[in-house]
Amino acid sequence: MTDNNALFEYLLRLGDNSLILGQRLAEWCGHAPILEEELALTNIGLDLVGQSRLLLTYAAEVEGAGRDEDMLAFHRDTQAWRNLLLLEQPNGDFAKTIARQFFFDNFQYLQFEGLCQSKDDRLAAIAAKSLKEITYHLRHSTNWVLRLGDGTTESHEKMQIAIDELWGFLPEMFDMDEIDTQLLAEGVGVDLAALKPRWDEVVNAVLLEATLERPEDTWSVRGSREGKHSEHLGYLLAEMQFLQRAYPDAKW
Amino acid sequence: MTDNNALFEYLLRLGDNSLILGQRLAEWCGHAPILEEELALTNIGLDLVGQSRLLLTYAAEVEGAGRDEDMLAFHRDTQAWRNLLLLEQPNGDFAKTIARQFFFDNFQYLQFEGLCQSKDDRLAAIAAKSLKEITYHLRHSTNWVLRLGDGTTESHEKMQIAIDELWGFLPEMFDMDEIDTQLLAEGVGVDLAALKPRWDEVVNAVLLEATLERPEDTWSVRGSREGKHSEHLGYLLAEMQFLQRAYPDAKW
Amino acid sequence: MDVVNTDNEWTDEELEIAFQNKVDAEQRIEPKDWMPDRYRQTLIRQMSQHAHSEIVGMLPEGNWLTRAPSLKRKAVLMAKIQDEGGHGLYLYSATETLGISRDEMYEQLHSGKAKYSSIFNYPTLTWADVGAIGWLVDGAAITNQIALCRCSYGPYARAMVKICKEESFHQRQGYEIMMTMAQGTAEQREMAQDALNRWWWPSLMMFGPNDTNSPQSAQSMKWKIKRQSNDELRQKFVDATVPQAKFLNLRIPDDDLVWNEERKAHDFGEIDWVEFKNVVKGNGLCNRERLKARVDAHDGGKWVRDAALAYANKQKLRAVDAA
Amino acid sequence: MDVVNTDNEWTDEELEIAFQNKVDAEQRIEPKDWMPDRYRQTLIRQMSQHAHSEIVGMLPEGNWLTRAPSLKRKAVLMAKIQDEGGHGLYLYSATETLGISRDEMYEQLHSGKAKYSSIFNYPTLTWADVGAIGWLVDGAAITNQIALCRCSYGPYARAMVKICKEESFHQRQGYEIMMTMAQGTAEQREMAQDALNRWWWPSLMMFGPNDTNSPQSAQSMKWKIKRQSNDELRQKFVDATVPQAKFLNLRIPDDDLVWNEERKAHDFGEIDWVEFKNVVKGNGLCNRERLKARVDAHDGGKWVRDAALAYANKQKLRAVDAA
Repeated sequence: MTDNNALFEYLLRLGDNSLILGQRLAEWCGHAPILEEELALTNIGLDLVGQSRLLLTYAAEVEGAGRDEDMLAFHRDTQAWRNLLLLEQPNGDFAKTIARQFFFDNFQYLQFEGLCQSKDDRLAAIAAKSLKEITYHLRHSTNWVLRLGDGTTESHEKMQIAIDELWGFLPEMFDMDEIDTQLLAEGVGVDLAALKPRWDEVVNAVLLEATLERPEDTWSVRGSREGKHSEHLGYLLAEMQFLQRAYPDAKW
Repeated sequence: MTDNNALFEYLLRLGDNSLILGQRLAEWCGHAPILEEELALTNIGLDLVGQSRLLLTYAAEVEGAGRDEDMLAFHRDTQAWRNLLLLEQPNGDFAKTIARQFFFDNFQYLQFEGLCQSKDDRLAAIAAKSLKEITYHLRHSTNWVLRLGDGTTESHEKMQIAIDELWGFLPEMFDMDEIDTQLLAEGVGVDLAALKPRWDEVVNAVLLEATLERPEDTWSVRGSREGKHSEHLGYLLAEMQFLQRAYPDAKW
Repeated sequence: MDVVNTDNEWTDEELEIAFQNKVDAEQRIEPKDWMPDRYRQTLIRQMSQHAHSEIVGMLPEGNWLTRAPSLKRKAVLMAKIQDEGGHGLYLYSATETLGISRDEMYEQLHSGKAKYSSIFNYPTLTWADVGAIGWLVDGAAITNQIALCRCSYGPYARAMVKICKEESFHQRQGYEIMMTMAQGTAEQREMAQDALNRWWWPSLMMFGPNDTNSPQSAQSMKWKIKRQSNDELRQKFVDATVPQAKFLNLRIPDDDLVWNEERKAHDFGEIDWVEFKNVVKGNGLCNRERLKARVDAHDGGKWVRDAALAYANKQKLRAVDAA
Repeated sequence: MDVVNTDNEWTDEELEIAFQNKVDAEQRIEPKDWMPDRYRQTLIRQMSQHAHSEIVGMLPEGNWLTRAPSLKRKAVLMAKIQDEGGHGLYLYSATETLGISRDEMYEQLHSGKAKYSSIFNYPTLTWADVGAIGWLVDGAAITNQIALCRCSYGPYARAMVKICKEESFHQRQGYEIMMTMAQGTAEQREMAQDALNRWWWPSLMMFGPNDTNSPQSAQSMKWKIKRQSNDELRQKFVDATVPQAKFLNLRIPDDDLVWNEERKAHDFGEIDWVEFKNVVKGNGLCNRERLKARVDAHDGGKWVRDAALAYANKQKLRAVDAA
């Protein structure tokens, strides 16, 4: 694999994470439990879609095959996607959406903090811009974990269930494969495995304050970096890509 | 409009009804409340998809534009569909699925009974073949309306809610537009408006026995024959058509 | 005035005269000012309906958010829908200055007592509908709202100023979607024309009944809640929109539409008020769904709001304990 | 026998000897016959697992039912899934002859006590997976089931005869999907190869542990529940499938796969049993989803079953009253 291929793949992972989670948040439109939260979720979704545009545009340029952000977003089938399994999981109830967001925000914050130091200037600039957004996302999801965890009995239960249901999707975030290792060696990428202790520290502290239990590590699933996804992604893509697929010659 | 156009349009309406309802029933796969019911719903769905194949194949031949059943099923966007609004409504709970089925089975039975007398031999043959299937569908949905309506308090409530929620979609079934009138005059089609009293009679009798209330006619929606659908159809099509849209050059 | 009020308290009649004088002098009425009860109720009805319309109006466009045809369009639409939510929030707050709570307003919406703009009872069937809503529906809304910027009630007028700016941005975006499609493939052009066909008349209906059939309008005009009549505003909208349609090379679905050189305005066909009433009454394709979406979001979100409240109360107690 | 049983009752030991003699004589054991408790429990475990596998196995294929790429494929897949449900029903009934109710079996499935074939914990990612499941998974199942047609327990053996016929029909359909795709566009060909890559090894795992690691097998063989060893059946499957893959011009993902002229059979690579155990243990992509789908369907359907029961009871009472 040439450097360009590795960098393309690396950018795809970052961009796909942002896009798929942004798409999931878009599904909340008009259905959030509070109007203020409607605005917050849309705002976060908008940030994520914005990140994905920067990352996928860059990825397409690196690839140099004439594709652009929309070709990458709307003309790849399930197995060509590189987003974390966590992010394609259905919204579920508000607790599950918050749990997914909280786990990812914490991860993405550390990841992008590291990427700010990337030797790849453009990636570093994207990371720096995004980090400001993520700082807000993280505050938002943390606040909700606290409110729901330490709110009512009902909200506590729902939050605990959400955390349990998503727990096994989390180890995948910290996996390092060849591409990660290569880009880390080149000073472009981040040591994901090394983020785990800091991630644990913050998550443990918040769960404790929220009176929630950290689940045991009884199961874990992985595969997204090889395009092995859960069955949910196919439906998400069928919906997201419909217009571009149905009218391939059109410009919008 | 030439005769061929009218007949094409007429066959499309019939075929689309069967296909869209069949597709909705397919969504139940693996999720039915009883294994026996899993088989029954799949069986009915299979009959409906089978009907749609006969009708859309015939429609495509009548049109003579080189399309076939799959071109019609997988390459038409929302507004080109002619299925009744009732049939594209989401499955909801089992009561709603049964209510939708019960209302349509009764209608389709009378409609296809009439079509058995069509001067169009091929349509008459399709109707005769389908009528046997519909007879079973009708018995099945009628039994469930009785069981749920006259079962427990909970099932009674759910069934009544389902009926109320769908009631305004029903008047559209009996509308006669120019094409219906023309094909009726030619002895090919059926007088839908004339089916209403018999439909009412059967439905009223079943609702009464099921201890369910016939709702007041307080609202009604229409538009499917002009391609004006509810927003649900777009999502159904995005899912159903994905593969054909994504890989237009492929044969499957 | 020749009535001597020894308690230094004004009678209602006196207050109302002073109120009307203030309105006539183009002075703004503010929340703490005295106002006639019917003025208050009229404003509550109109402003809460306006707020509800912003919120319900997120649904038809939201219907295409997950299916937007490019990432840029997705981002722009998301931002637009967010703006609408913001407008709703802003309008609810402005309405609360009249002494009604947001919860009461929600309850009125969910029970069907309060209305929202009936145009949102139509479905969005293609992506072009998102363009048409921006162009026509937001366009009609702006025409109304520009007039409302001079409304006698201060908080409403100020809300309108703020909202108008964003809305005109939305309208340009909608028009740009229409332009792209009108200049696109044959299928896109067809979608654009079809969207115009379906949204044109409902947009004209947004201005309300003809002046001759609008009995409440006179009072609203006198109170300067309304500054221009329904028909005046409608005419303004038609005159502004016809050349835009022409530029898109799309046909407005009205055989009677013609430029009247004498009036320096467009004549246009009769609105089908039977259809209008039919949809208001509940026979639009989406009446039940729009309301259900709102009710489900609200009822389904109760446990979340309860949790937030419980947590806030616990935090307060902890702060007290710590002090 | 030299034990005189004055009560004309046999001891357990005698019964077991008679039972084994019957089995050895290739006579079928029927529900009313005496059988050792462990024989009964082994059958219950195996047959209910088989039934559960039919039902859970509807889910990965059902995942593509609404997205089948042609109406014909949709109809064929629907019929196939219906067959599987029928097999499940048939197998549950056969298992009930051993004295366990369907509800008990469901409970065991839902609590995790009873297993289903671990292959269904893999996701179906493309339409080719539907073909691969038919070709490989059904193919492996048939290989197993043909042997089971001669199982010593009558109801199971008869169920297998019936099921085998339909399964081989399914297998041909699956193979035909693979053939269409292998001869299709570059993308389709890639999907077909990728599906083979993902389903090949899990299919081989369906035959269970290697004979050297299969302690229970000996007893099952003695009871003639099992008629051939895991490795024998696996070999049979490999030998049958390799030429089919060759015909499709697809590559089986095993570098060690080679024809052994001496054995007149294919040598093939080591199965990754760590991966197998990992998935069984709960780390397959779909373990939680498959079980949740079943539990949700069952729990969510309780009110329906309650209603059916209540109605049936009312009908009975009415019949009595009328009499």
